[in-house]
Amino acid sequence: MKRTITTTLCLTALLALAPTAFMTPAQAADGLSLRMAVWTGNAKHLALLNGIADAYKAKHPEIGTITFDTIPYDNYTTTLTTQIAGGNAPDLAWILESAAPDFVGSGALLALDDTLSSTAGYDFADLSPSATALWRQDGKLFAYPFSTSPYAIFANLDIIAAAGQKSPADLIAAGSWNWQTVATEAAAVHAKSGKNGVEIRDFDYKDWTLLTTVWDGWAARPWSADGKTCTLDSSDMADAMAFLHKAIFKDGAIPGPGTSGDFFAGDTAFSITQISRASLLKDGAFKWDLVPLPAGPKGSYSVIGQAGIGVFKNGKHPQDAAAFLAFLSSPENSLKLAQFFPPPRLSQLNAETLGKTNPLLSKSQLEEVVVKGITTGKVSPSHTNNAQIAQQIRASLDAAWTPDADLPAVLSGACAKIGPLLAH
Amino acid sequence: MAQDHPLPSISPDVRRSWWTPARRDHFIGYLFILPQITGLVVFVLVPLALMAWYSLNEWNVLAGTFSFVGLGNYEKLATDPALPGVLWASACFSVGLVLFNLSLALLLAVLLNQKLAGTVVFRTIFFSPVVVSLVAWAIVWRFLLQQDGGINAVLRMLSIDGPNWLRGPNTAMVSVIVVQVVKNVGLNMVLFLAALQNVPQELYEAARVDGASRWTQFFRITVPLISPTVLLTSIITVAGSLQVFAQIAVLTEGGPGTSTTVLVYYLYQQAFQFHFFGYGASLAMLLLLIVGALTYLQWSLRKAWVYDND
Amino acid sequence: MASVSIASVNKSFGSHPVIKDVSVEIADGEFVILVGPSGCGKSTLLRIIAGLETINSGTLAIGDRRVNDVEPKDRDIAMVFQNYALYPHMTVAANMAFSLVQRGVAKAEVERHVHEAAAILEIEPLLSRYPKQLSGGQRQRVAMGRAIVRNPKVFLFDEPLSNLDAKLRVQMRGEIKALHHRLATTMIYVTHDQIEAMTMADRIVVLRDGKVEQIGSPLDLYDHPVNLFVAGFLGSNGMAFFRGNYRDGQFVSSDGLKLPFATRGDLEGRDVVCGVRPDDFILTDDGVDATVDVLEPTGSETQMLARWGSQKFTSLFRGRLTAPPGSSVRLGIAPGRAHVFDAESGLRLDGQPPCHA
Amino acid sequence: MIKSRSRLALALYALMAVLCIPFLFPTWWMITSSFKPVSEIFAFPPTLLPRQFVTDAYGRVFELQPFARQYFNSLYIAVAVTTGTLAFSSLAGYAFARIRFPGANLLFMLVLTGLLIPSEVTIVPLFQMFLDVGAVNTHWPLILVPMLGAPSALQTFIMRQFFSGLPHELEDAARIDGLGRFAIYHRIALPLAKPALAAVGIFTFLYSWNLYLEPIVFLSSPDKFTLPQALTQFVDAYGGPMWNIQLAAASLTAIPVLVVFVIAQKQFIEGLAYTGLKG
Repeated sequence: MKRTITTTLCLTALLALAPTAFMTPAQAADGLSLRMAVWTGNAKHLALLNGIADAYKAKHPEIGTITFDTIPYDNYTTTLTTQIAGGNAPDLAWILESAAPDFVGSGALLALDDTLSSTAGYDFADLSPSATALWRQDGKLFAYPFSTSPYAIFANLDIIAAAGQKSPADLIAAGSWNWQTVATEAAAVHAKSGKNGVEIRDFDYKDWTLLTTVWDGWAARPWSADGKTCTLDSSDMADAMAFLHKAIFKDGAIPGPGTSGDFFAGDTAFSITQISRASLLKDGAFKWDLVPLPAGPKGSYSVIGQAGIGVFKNGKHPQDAAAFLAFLSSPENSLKLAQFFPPPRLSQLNAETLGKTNPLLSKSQLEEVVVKGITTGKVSPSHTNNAQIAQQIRASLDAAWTPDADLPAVLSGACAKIGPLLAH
Repeated sequence: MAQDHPLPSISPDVRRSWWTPARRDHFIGYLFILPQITGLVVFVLVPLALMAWYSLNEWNVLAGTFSFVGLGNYEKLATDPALPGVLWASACFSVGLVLFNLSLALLLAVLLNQKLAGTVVFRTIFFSPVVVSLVAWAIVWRFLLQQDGGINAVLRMLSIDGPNWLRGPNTAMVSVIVVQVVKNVGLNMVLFLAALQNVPQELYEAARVDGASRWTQFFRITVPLISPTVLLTSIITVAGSLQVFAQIAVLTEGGPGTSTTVLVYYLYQQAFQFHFFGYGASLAMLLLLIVGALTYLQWSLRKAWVYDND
Repeated sequence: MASVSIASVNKSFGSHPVIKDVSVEIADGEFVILVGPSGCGKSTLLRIIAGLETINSGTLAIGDRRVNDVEPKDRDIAMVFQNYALYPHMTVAANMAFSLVQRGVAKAEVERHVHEAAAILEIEPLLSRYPKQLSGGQRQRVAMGRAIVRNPKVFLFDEPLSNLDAKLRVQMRGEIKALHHRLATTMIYVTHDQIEAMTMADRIVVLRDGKVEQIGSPLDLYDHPVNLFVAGFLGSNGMAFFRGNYRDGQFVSSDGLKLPFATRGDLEGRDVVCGVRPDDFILTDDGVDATVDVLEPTGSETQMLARWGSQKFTSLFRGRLTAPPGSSVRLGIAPGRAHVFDAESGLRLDGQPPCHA
Repeated sequence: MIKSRSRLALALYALMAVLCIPFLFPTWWMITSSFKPVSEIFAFPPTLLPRQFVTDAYGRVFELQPFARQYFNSLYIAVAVTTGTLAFSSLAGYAFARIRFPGANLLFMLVLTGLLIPSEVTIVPLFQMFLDVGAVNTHWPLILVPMLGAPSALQTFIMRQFFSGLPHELEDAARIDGLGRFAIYHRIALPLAKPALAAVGIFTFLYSWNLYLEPIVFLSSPDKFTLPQALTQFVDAYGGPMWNIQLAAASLTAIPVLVVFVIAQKQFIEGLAYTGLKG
């Protein structure tokens, strides 16, 4: 009997003590610790970031540890929000461009202007205004726009040649590098070889924000510049969507929903994506070129993707975090990061500088695509309450992705859904 | 024979104290359940109470504001134009899943219960998806269900032009149900198989003598005798069907449109994606109510259709 | 070895009383059988003695020690269960040794006890087997062996033979009786089988609805059942009962037939039930005509189902009879073998007037 | 008669063989595709066996992430959860089945409540609670919650059902033999509950092994990740999946469990069948 009680008591005690026993504190090292949320699990990325962090720690003995916490990309914003909800906001975090208005507008982030401009050698004015636009509110900068990456077209020259089509370079030289010709070529490729024509990479008929890379050629945006009115039912949008719909379901120029293929595996003629994907091209499996997005009916344009690094006010050490951010984004480190994440600094946005860190790309490719793209590009549309609006649009647009869709009805239906949310 | 074994000496007249054997037994009972109950209180009851409290508040996570709104979230719940569709999708999903799961499980169990050589191999195959990681399973099926995926490739061999399974509202729902059923039907199959093997063989012999057909035997003998198992598995399957999340997240993200947005997924969207924690909490309360009500219903209706040995 | 004293014991499960003010004194070395229909509380009473159930009031003593609040293991009893309750995951030897090992008895001594008990029961070849490898009878022996090993002051048996087939039951009955002789230990035995009770017990306790109906030696109970219940319960072929009343000292059945029961002047006008055991019927010309329904010869005996008026009964005769169904025979009752009970209270009316306590 | 019977058997075999396809093919495809080059993964029609057999995806699984470490994490967490659950749910299940104590029904209702709670419902408050004790980004939430929280309710329920079916007399015999409650539980009930314990152990192990939402919420450093979480991490810098590597990693998580299952499938399935769920 005694043994019964003793054993049970032991088990219970173990249980009660367990929480204290396992709390091997992370801040065991001397000095304070900083935590930055990122979505990359890429070992090279992390090695680079850790290298910069080590250099910073060497100079700043008050910093004990700097950790980079990888949160899966799929649930990135969600998980970040859960951490914040739980009162465990990281000190710094990468923020997706789509979530920018929510984060900037919420007041959760620390204004960075004072720290950055007062850091010696930082050259705050060097940051490109077009790159920082998304991250400003009331004249203050709430996140540092790192990884400002333009969208461009990768072309598989082998496939195009095999289908007897002109190369993009020829088309550009001939002045006919526009969506109409691209669509025609792509359709021809698909018809002749069965390979895919143009892929809008990562657009799985869900993340419609990637369609901006096409829509902008028609000057079509889902909502007005002030974000208050839905413009999905505008005539520009109708034209852009009609183009896409025809290219997908009639011409076969764009792979339809649920068709898989991979440009980098050699299945596709053209791929719209960010230039950093160049790292996936290896071993000369096929001949390729990188060219700017083709012109649309409303002229030429470019689109950039972005992420920002923000400092959370509610983090444990906001000021120290901001100081670290200043170091991380200093001209010197910005250059190091440029091999993966194109910098927002005007002084570094030239083919020469970028060429050093992007050996795969030629000088003219960098000039035409990257430098021009970043300086003139617009970011994808975003909005406060982005997730809910994006979800409503996605659900509405689902009806558009069938061969016999009634596009005008779909688009006006989408506006009926998000109109109230935008006006809110 | 042997001498007496020494016994602990007890005074002949033990007075009846408060600490009776019965009380001591109670105490041991409490000790035994203490870890589990403590866990349930700490990890279930307290969080539930917190969720109930959140549902009475408006909570903006990013801005860090938290304010009491009384029944505001419940008013929103009552007037949410999306909710009827979500509940309908949940109902379709659960009904489809439970019917398909239980009937397939029963079919497989009956097949395996025939005394055929090699059924162990089939049993192993039917059960194997249960042990495959859910995320991997869903990822693979997403591939197979594509327009040019494996399913349609097979159909094309039979000269059938398959639909784009995950893009049509009805086919998406059917696909999600089928994927989920194939993954988990092995569990119910095994439980049914065990129940079938417990049905006394003489009953079938008696029924054959009485001239009952195989169908009559199945519906008049087998089904009633395994009905307690059917009840328990259906309770667990119904409760489980209302909690399905990862599969929907990987396969359809609630689409196309909102056709596969079931309640749990909607809750997840509202709370974690749109940051409406308060509203999400009220949806959680609704979910709890539905699960509880359904379970109670099944349990109280059991007398009507479950054969009871006792 | 010890006496067992049960004094005014009450037990209820919740608000439902199952043992109602039961008192039984069991002498040292006695073999007592608790008998009664199912649900009468006999098993509960046995479990109370074992300490497996607590009591609400009353006193229970084993030897001269009050054991109301003593744990089963400290009561120095051993119990044999209906389904044997052998530990399925232990060998026969381990099962038998378990309680001794539990008490910390030295290993060598444990082995000696186990072998002694195994020898008594002739189960030595089974010692290394597992219970599921044994037949019902073998399990029964092991269960007894497990009890013997403890060398307890009191043996408790809870319907130990009811899972065995008829032949084995008869054999085991004899062995248990022999065991009692050999060990001379107090044994308390529960059964619903009146033959077991009759053949084995020194004394029988008849229980009904949680109350003691009668305590006595088997023949005492057979010959002098205190009421209709005990009369009907004991005896292998069931007592034949006839309803009626006494008119002019003569028993008249409810059909108006004068039946051949002894004259009882003291019961004039009373509604009574008269009972006769089947083998107390006699064929006599002085008897009353009975209609034969069925004749069942077993060779050495003949059982006859017959009717007096509308009241059916069974009778039993040595030897052989011939009487076609529908014919009539004259039947009488062996002198002094009839039992008379009060129709209302069911109590025995034994010559002396019933006491109205 | 014999002919029609063998024809029936043949029909049954054919039916089962067809039914097998959806159960077998996905796993087959996952494993074979992990040995295909990316271009062949997307090939149409799909190939049943790799035309070109490549294994470099498997090497890269370990290069890109501390995959061995993550494997170990998943394994030891699952073992810890399983061990703990076996101990606590069998204790509680035994008490609910066998010990009559006041309030047992009410407390058992609490267990049933746990049975019905989807984990999404309580994840935010749980996150806050673990944060308060400093256990975020440790494995403790992933061990303690499944072991003692809502997921363990089913296990307690199964154990209770099983113990309810054990003959009472065994315990009576054990009490007379001098065992206390704990000894009866430990030395009589537990050894007899092996099938139920096996079922509960399998359930629990698989549950922990497949846990997805919780690790995502609670863990943030790659060397603490568990396998399902790590699976979604084989993506390039923009979240595009690296299919062949993802499939290789998925195969690595599935194959050992499948192998163990195939070897021990008899115990596996019979253990499940033995549970109190029989009704």
